[in-house]
Amino acid sequence: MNGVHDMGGMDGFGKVEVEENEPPFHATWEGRVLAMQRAMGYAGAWHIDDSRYAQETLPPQTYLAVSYYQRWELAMEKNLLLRGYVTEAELKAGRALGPAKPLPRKLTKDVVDAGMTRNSFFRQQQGPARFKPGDRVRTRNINPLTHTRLPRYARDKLGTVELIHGCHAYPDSVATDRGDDPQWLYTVVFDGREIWGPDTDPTLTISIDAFEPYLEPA
Amino acid sequence: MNGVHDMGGMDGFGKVEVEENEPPFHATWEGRVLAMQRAMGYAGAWHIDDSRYAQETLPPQTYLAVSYYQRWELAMEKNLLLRGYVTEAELKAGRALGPAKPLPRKLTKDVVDAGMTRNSFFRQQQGPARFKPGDRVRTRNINPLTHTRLPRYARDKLGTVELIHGCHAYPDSVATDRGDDPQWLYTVVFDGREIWGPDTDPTLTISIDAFEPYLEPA
Amino acid sequence: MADHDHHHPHEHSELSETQLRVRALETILTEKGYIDPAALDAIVETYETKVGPRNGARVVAKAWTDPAFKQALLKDATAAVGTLGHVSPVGDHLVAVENTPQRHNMIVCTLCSCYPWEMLGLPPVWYKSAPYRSRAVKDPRGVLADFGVKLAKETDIRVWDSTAETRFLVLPMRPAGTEEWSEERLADLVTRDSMIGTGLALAPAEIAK
Amino acid sequence: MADHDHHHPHEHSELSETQLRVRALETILTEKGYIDPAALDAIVETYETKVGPRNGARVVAKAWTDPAFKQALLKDATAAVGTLGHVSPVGDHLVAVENTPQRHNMIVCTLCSCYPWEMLGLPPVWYKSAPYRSRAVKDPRGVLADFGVKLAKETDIRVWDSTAETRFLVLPMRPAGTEEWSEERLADLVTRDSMIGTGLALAPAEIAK
Repeated sequence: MNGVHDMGGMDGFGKVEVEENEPPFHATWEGRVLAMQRAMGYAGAWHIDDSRYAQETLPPQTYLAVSYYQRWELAMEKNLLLRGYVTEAELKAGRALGPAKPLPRKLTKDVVDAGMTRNSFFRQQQGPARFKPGDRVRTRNINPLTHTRLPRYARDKLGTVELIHGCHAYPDSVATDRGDDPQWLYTVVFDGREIWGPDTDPTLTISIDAFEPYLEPA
Repeated sequence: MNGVHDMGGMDGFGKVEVEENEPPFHATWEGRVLAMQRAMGYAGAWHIDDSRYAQETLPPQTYLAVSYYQRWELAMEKNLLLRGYVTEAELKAGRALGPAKPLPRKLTKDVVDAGMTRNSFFRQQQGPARFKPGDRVRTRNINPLTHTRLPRYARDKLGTVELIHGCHAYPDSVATDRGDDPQWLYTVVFDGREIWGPDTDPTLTISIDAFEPYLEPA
Repeated sequence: MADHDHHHPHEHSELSETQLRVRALETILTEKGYIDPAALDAIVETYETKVGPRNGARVVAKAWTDPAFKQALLKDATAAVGTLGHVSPVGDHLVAVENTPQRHNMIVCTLCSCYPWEMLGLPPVWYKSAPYRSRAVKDPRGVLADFGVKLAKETDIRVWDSTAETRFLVLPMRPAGTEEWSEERLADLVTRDSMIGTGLALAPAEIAK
Repeated sequence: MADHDHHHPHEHSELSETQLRVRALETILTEKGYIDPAALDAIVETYETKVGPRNGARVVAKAWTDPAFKQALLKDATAAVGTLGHVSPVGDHLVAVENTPQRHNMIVCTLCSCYPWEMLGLPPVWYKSAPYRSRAVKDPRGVLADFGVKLAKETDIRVWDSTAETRFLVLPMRPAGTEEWSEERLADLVTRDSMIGTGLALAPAEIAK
């Protein structure tokens, strides 16, 4: 979806402000939110792209106004409700009111290290890779209403395949509950002028990691 | 600039909500803001594209969070400060603290009708029109940091000139204090599939009004 | 979640803060001699009582009954409207676009809130809102559904994004069963939304109620 | 104007509301049996005390001193890092990219906040912020200026937008005057920002202070 989260190339957000000696968390609740998200992910409640999609579908003014971990928390509530793990009444009451929905597993203290190791996103290939490093490709002009990882600024642009990363779970399908739908993943590099126009600094190149369905031969 | 104001084609803002029997203003102050804007425009304090640009440069989260006339009010304050008509101290004090900056004229009660008639934006042509109705054109891929009226969704797209509207003041120059810089203005129409991709409803066409510098022959 | 999902710009504290800011601004600009509060009163009064979609409705009704005027309107709307004594003058850049059984037109301003004020009065809040501005160019049928309007699948839809000082007025289709109607009566069928393209002109039965 | 221009997500009322929401959520999820608060404690503790840019710094220092390791790292960073016993395991999809006098690399995630956590710890707020996400792909030199970094005009700049599960680690240039340094000492020169590409590795004089 063309949400406000897709902000690559937007102007007006101001300078990058660096905080010196930034602590890991700015409040205790931030750590709890992060840890709950990790625990629910380990439990198999939803996929990482479900979390992203839930953030993307927050109202744009909310997305921009709240802090990073507030966004996570709001997205977690959305997924909990959407997938039937908690009810509106429970969120309102602040306590469990009914039975739990079964989950594949649970993150306990003894398996925390496992729960913090990143999953692999490699999947069994469904066919040969369509492109190889050096191939010229054009990104497709797609504007799905649902989750995608092809940013707006890099659509309908001419680029070159640089790296091939194997076959990965495809976020556009995962976040719409259509399964892993494995797809080849490539790093595709673009001249900055192709993206931002002829006046762009000629030393700039930009790459995205693009799933095969985002690409067509150029 | 690629601000959040450039929202054509963005998703996630929800349904269009219609208010039945909507009043002209929802609070007295809204009418005052509108009237002040008209009065300052008539006085020659700034151009309409200066007002737009001042709104566009509000922080994106502010742009989305405040109401329409609040945005006008904030933009008016910006232009008043930027152009030296009032000072920060005056805004803070809520009263005039120093002399006024001269303005070409003043909107008084007896000339209100004139003050409410829209200005003409026709300007003396600087040369012949480069395009004529029926011509195929491609919009340029421009991403200026300043005000432009070429929306992001319609950049680097193939279209057809449909109407020619004469020579107009050019907003990109006006809003950056480079004068009227008159340019030919065209209605350019695009197939919806050119803009949003091959899956788009084939009955959709979209037009923009494009100044000549936005276009190149296709 | 509801608390976070909805921001209300019209909350009370916010409103009174804004009221104070606007009052202060008017005081400063008046004291500086830039503006005349009496002129402001007159502007507000005009928008509240004189300007409105009736101007546009008269133009549309005239076009429905006078083929020569319709032709002139579609050729040069500014000039054509200028020939009508009972309608306020319009700016130099009015364009009228005709709805037909084959084609439906819809007007939007994605970048701000450009709107044919002289013809239609102040734009409604929805026209200036993010949902309308963002969706009209991408999903006009979805927007029409929000207005309860459903067009035939084959009808061409043309969205006009008002990106310059040109202003667009939709000439809606004349409803059936109005063959003998006077201009004045026909004007009652011409809604604001029908001239933006988010609605159709009313059927006679709809105003009989 | 200042009142309107700055929204503070961390205002007090907002904060306490959020605290209550988070506490309620943890209570519900615990009562439902989905989560174990003791496991949450352990996760928080790990992020607060164990994970951090030191992991990445060790990898960089090793690459600076061991040409075979450097070659392996640039070929397959996941495998190369896996051979180092003293570094936490990383996910399957780590890619190391090398800064040279001709080319500077910078990492961003425009769509969310993808970041090589196992190498660098939690991302700083600025990395997840709209200013960085929006500008890095369009004006990386402007972003570098915000960090006080100025590159030669001719230096190629490559921005890597982390749009999939691949994670990128910048291998910064080794500072001059460190020829005889040990890996351990070199690691002190490797800042977090130098591995994101918004900074350079420190010069020896900078840590002597």
